[in-house]
Amino acid sequence: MIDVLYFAWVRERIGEPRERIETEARTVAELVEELRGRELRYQLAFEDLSALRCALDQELADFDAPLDGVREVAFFPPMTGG
Amino acid sequence: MIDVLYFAWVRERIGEPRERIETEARTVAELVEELRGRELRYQLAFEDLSALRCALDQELADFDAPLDGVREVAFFPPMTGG
Amino acid sequence: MGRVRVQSEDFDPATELAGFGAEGDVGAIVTFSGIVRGTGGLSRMEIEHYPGMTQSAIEKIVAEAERRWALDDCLVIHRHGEMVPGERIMMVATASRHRQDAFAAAEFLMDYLKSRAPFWKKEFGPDGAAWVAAKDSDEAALTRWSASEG
Amino acid sequence: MGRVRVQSEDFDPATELAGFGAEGDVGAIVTFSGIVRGTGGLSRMEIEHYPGMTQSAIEKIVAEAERRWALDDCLVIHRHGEMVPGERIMMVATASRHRQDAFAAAEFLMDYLKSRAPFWKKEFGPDGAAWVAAKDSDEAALTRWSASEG
Repeated sequence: MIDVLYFAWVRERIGEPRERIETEARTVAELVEELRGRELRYQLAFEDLSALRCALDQELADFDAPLDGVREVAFFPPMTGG
Repeated sequence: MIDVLYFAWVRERIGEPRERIETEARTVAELVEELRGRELRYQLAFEDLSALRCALDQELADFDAPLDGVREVAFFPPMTGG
Repeated sequence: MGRVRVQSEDFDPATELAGFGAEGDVGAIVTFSGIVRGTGGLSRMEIEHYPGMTQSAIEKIVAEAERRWALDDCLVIHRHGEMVPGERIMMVATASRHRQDAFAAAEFLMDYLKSRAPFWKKEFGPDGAAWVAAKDSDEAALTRWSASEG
Repeated sequence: MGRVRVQSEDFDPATELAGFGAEGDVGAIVTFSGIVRGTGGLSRMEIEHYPGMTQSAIEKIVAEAERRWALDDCLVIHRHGEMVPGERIMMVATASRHRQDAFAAAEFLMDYLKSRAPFWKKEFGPDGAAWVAAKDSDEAALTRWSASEG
């Protein structure tokens, strides 16, 4: 079980800010692939990976990063702070 | 007649902040040469021109600048504001 | 050493900066304030953030600035939630012996806060709401810090 | 448009910055404050200036900054006379739509104030009094503005 968090327009497309997911995915990319296969809203949210960023346990990570031991995955668009 | 002003250690070496001088000098460099010939304190103040700056009528100028129509010449070390 | 605060409430820079840098032999203090602009009839802005990550992400950016430059003090305050044009979004302050370090560290912090701290801005204007897109120029601004600087 | 003040009295940055940049569509405000350092047991500092020239020299520097960058507001306050460690010597503030312009203009103003505004610092410490020598690095800092910048 893993917590998956969504922010900004990713959150809006998915329709909720977080969910718990049972997955066998070994990397972030595999998790994305799995989510895309679920419903249209996931397809829309994960349409263009180059427009997305992710964090594993609150640390920025790449999409090929392994999910071993990770408790929280977050997906969001490029940040616009400051 | 021209007003000559001195600042910082130039002022301290000359011993006064300003004086009026009757001169035929055509450039700042000629004025410096004339002053150097006057007394030891001028020699000491104008020993090393590379350590000095000058302004003509409140505008930074070069030592070869002409004195035509200039009313106020100022001599000082490199500035240390900020 | 640097202090980081993430909050929804407004803040008063003068209050926050009272005593700032007073403990070192500080010669230079630089501050940056980000303000909500009213461009294009913007009526308000909402800033979303990632509560579990924001504080620690900014603290890491501050630690990196402190590693690169001789800072005597450092402060970052960043708001989230709803704001209207003219309101203060955030503030960065750096204190150092020398002006170059204070300036460089403040610019470094701003460049990284723009693109590496988990905030997302949504603007509400006459044409509705839209998420602010990240600018290529903000991403490009980071490259100058990856070379020999600091 | 930029305001310039040369004075011996101390000033309060918060008071000076009230309403600063409020008239433009300002997104970024940068401030720089210069503070007297106590290095080497410095007990006090005296800043001499050239009264007839100081104001106009700084105004020219400000005008040049306004020519180079899109500034909505600009403020320079510089003190002369006697100060002790910890006291504020001067402040620069710039307001712009974009952070890069506000930062660049503030750094430009500081670099020029250091070497082109007619101020001279004298330090009083345990070994007596000495005029502060201009640093080669301050003169060198100007060269970065003479190329294509701005």
